[in-house]
Amino acid sequence: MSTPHLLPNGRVLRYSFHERLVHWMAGISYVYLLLTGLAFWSPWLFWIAAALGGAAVSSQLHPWAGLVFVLAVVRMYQLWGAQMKKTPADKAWLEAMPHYVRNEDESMPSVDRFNPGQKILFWGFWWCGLLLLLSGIILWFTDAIPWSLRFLRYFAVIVHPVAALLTIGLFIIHVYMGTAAERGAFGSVVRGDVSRAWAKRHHQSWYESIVGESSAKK
Amino acid sequence: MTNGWIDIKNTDMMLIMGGNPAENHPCGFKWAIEAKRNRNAKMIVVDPRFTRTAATADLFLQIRAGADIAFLGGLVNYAIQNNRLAKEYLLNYTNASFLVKEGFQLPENGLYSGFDPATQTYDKSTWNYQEGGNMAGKAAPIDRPAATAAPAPAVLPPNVAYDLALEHPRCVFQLLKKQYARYTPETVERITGIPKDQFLKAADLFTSIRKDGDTKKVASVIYAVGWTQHTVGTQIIRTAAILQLMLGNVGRAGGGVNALRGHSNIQGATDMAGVFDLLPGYLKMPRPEDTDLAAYLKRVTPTVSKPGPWDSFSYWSNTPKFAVSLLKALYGPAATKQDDWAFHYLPKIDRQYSWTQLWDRMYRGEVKGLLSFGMNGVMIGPDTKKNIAALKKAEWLVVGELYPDETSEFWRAPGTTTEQMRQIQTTVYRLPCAGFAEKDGSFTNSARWLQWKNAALPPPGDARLDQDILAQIFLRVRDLYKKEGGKFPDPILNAAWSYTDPQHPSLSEVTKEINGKALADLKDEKTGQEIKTGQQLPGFAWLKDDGTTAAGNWIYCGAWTEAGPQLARRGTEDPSGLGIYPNWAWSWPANRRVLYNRASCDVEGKPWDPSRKQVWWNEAAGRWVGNDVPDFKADSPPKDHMGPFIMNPEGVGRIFAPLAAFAEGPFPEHYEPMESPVKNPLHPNQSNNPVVKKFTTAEDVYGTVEQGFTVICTTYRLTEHYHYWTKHNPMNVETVPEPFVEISADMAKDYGIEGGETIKVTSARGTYIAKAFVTRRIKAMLIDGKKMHQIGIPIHWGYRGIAEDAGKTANTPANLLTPTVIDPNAFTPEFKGFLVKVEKA
Amino acid sequence: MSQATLEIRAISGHAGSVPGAGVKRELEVCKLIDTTTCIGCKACEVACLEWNGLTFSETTFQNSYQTMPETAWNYWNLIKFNEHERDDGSLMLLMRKDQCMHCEEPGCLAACPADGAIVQYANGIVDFQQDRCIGCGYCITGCPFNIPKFSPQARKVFKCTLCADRVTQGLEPACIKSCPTGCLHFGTKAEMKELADHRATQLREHSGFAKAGVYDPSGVGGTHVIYVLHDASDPEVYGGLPADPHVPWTVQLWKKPLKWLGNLAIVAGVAGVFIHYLRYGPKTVPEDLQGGKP
Amino acid sequence: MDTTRRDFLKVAAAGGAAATVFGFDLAPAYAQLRELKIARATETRSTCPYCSVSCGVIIYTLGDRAKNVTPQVIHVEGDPDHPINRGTLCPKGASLEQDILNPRRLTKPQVRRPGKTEWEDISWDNAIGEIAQRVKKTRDETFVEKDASGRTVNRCEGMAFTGGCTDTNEFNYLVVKAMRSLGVCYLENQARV
Repeated sequence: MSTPHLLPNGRVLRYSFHERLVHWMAGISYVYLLLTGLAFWSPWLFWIAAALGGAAVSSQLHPWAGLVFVLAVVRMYQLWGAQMKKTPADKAWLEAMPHYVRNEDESMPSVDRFNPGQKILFWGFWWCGLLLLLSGIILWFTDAIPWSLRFLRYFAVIVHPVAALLTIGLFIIHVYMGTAAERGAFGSVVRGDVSRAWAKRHHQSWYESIVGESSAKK
Repeated sequence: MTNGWIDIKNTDMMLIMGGNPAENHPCGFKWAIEAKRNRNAKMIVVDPRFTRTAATADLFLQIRAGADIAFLGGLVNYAIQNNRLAKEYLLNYTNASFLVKEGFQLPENGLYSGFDPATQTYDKSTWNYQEGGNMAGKAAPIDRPAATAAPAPAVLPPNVAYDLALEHPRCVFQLLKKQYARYTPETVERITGIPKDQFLKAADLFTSIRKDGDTKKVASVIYAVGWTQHTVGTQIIRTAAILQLMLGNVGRAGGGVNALRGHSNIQGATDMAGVFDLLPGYLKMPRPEDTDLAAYLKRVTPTVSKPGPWDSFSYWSNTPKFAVSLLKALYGPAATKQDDWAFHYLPKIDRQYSWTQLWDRMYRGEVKGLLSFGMNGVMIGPDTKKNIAALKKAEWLVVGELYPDETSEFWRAPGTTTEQMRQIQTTVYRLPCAGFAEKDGSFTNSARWLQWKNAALPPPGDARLDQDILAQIFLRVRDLYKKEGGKFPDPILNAAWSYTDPQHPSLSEVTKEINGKALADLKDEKTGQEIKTGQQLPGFAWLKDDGTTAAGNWIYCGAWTEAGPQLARRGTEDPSGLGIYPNWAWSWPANRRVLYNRASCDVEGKPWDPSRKQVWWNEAAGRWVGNDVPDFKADSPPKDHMGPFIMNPEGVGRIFAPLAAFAEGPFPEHYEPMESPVKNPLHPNQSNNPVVKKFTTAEDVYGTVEQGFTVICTTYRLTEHYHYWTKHNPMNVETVPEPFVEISADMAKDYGIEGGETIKVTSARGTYIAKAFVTRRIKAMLIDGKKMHQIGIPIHWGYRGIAEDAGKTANTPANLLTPTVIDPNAFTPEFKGFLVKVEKA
Repeated sequence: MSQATLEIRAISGHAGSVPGAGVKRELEVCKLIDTTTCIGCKACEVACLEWNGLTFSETTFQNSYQTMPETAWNYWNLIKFNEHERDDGSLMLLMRKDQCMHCEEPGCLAACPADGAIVQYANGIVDFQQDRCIGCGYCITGCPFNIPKFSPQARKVFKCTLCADRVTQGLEPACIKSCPTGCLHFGTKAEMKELADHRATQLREHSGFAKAGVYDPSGVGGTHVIYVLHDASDPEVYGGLPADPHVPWTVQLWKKPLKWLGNLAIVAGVAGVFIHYLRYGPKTVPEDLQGGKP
Repeated sequence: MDTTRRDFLKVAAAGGAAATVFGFDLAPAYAQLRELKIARATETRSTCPYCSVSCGVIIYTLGDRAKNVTPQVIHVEGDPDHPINRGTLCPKGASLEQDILNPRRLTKPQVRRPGKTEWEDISWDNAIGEIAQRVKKTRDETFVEKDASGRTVNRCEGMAFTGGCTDTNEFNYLVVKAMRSLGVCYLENQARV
């Protein structure tokens, strides 16, 4: 990596500016998609659409926001796809999940830049994103689908909310982890850096590789 | 129509042939559906194509275009052979028992007696009844002409010989039987292409109304221009009339021979003599030999001809009253007794001036100017190319229209170069007219109802009312004659035109003039009823031949009386439930809704079917009474045996049409269309109508099978379009956007044509290009044992219209294909059943 | 103030109560289409076009009398033509007027997310309210009859209103009025059913159509447009009239169980993380692991 | 404020989302009252100009016939009182509105002069004057008073009149009067074909 991970201020660069930008591109578009999607999901939430400028505006912008989101996810894939690959170590980590839930992080095996939870999140969004894209396009251009291919619409109309629901589940956990649960994580996608302790605590292998890399440079 | 639109609901059986009412008269067709729905009536549809009418039929037969007489003749034969006849009706209300003159010959070789091949005309003197009395069981006296007498003009004998046993070999019934015995189911199959078993099914079904002596049921025959537009058109209708008379269906609710006229007011146009051979009210045009009114009246007023014991009203004997009243209406004060009621003002004609002849003589340079109001002659054809060529030779053309039409733009018809345009010397005036919504006035529908309509809005832009344009042109011409003089100006100067505003004649004033008024105080001696000078006449019974009445059209007398505009009445009551609606508008004659309704009763004057009571004899009152106005002499008791067909001098229906009634013969005979793929199987040596009128200019060419024109073609209208009018209306254009040619799936296979592919149809006269409509609704046929294809072309597209202007059509009017050849009786061109070849374009 | 809202039985995408549910007595209206007396004249098509003032679109000849392949956003009423050969080889020209069926259980309304964009009146008319339509097109998916059509210009969906404007004023729909043969009939649902049954019986007994019957599909709770068919056992031959129409199962799954499951899941998810926080609090990073301040 | 529901709808439409922001639906207009477009239009009873069934039609025009209104057709539908059509119409009758109000209608007199390739406008007065002169000229040139055998025929075979299918009875009668007085023999009509 060309970016030096050990910053002069002694902190560790976890996400580059580019990565952060992509993250928030996805994040903001996803929130918009979520809100407008929820508005269309349930009459009890339809007021959200009104609050966001009216339901007609929402329904018209929702697919465009979806495109932005998909673009971001694709970029994320390019950035992180390789690092999100399943590794043998993931198994142990996943087995140790109960500790993680109970905040007994010291009992967790060491992980690389992304822990299997993050990988699940990533691949969840990736695959759900793909489904949302496909079904979304069908729903977007629903009037262009000929009657003989109406099964596509029937498929889309169920796949889109199911996939969205899955992402919502992931999203809830992600937001919770990123903000309330894991102190320091939010900063990492805002300013980009984390403390060395944080890095070592949560992504020990990654931290060690950075440190190793940096000493090798020296 | 002898009956009316609503009356169709009273029928038990319909034969729809030569017409496609579901498509061309949808709102009238509802009454056919009502009959099916409410009476379980059966519907037989016979047509060259499986039309949208056929879609609702109980039985559909595909017939070769132009083979109708063979089919109907086959039905006549079937009815006789199977004794499916209305015997009492046949005997008493038709001329079945009348004896025909010695020397009359049936056309077994294709020709009736008296044919002169040199002039292509008949000497019709043998086409007459035998003079004499009751001939039952006797040999008829030989009818020898007095050796010395000069050949007097043939007239009907006043005392007709007859045989009520219908057994005399020269009685009409026996001749009829003999004539149509040749029309066996096998022959019908050879000519029409309808398989024998299907024909027998239809024949059995149609005549089933007279099964086992039933006299209650009624059948209706419904037709349109699919019958008239043939060289034997009139005779096709005659065959249907004969069939209906034999079955006793004429004059009865749910019966009749019903012509569905194609346009809103062509019934009115015919009534009002918008045609060369008539004067208003079906008075005949005078001829040069009518040197004065008396001579004219003698010629055109029929004399009674009937069996001695019978009575005949012969209403046309009042012709002098109608004629003098008409002349008083046309020429007002100038029509005086001294001046023979201005009879000499009328042109005298001794040749034919019909539609096709008009264009033919314009083509020959004889007709130099044409005034055309709402009549798109180029498109109507036949032979659009010839009509365009004719207009190029005219000096001037005046077109009154609503839309840019092909006739007014003939000089820039497709294919005309700028150079050619410069050589066309015709001056064309195109005047914007008013549409129906912008004019008041009356239309007469197919059921003879006169209905007043109101103007809803003014014409757009500078458009003017048609009557104003006509009045202004006529008055300007009159001014010119006043100022400059000219040839025989008297009729122009003296034509009665004293409308309140002569430049803008009020149509209600004109209607009143047509109805007629008293010019002197009149009194009916019998009833004591009086009509003062200037009052509207209540009916034609008041017309006089002494100049004390004026009426522009005697059959319309009663339409606008002192009681007001009867033709604008809106009474919606129908007490009889037969759909008579006596208080809605006004029907000629005398507000009768079903013609010849005396025939709806038996000889005693009791309705054949008590559940459908139209009129009946009321012994106590000594009159005919009923739900409809009796079409009869109201006080003639049944015992007098007055015939119900009061317009015929015989008083009865004519199964045999004597003398000059028809050009081809007293009974219809099947003749092939002018362009036919086969020789007439009945008599190959006399294939076509022997007295047909063909034309001889360079444009008038007729195709043959040998030249490669092997496909039978027919033209028609679609329900979505109206002639050459709705192609300007986006709604109708949307529903059917483009021209097409309907061809059978069999043919498409034989020719390798796909649906939607552009094809070229060529006749001896022209080429039509459109997309192919490949359908299973037309099938290949076996005609005289040979496989043949039949195609259909809707007529609606020309070279001005929404699709045309957008470049979406080939700009080929369908009538580029049709031949100039006409029926010798009605002068209608043969738009149906001509020959073409079909190729991929 | 109009009582229009009280005449509403169902509202799309609507939270809470429906103003007119069970309030007003209203006759249920119904169109009866007797395909056996249809002559395919298209008077209904044109009357619809004219009354509703719809714009014109360019059509092309497609080897049929049919005006266009299917209804359009500006063409709500279309006769479908079919040349059908019967088992005995005889030909039938089947013509069926296609338009909104005004289902008792409308799939469009079920699928629609926009509050009030589709309403069902107490008289059975299912009406689109374009001012509330958001142009999402879910109704297109919800409809088993291929009726709602999207207008790219208006970005709204349109279909037959059963001439709600006329019917609320006591008039019959424009198509019904125009029909020349009376193949279209209008009245209460009960009477139209009776008339339809009567006609079907007549067809079976007098016209040789042994399988004649009435089409009032129960899969969508019955419709406010019913057909008399020559052969009720095979409605598909009438230009694809579905034999057993249902609101698509995915729409039903989505709108019913999935909705509640999903809502539950979301609420559970949010509650779950909240409880987690209450129980375990945030993850902290012990300073000593760091090996000194950054 | 006395706001009618219609007024409210207008306001709501103009204000767009403002009225429904935060889900406060101020006046739930779930059933938009669709206005009957012919509610106060003028009705004129007429007869369809197409086929011979003669369906009664009602022409609805804009305005109430007040002096300051130029009527324009807004709708045409069948006359339910008419015994034959009972309110029904065919596709041609149902499209009559577009026949009356049609941008393709001819609205001014035109003439195409000999050898010309385009139409020219002409005033009514000139058009009628020219036509009258041509009628007279042709008549005077071709009129036959006596035939070859010396019998009075008083006919003009040099010009023709063809009448259309939608000409009224009264117009047809005036045509007969005018044309037969001119001696016209070629008097024909759509009725023939």
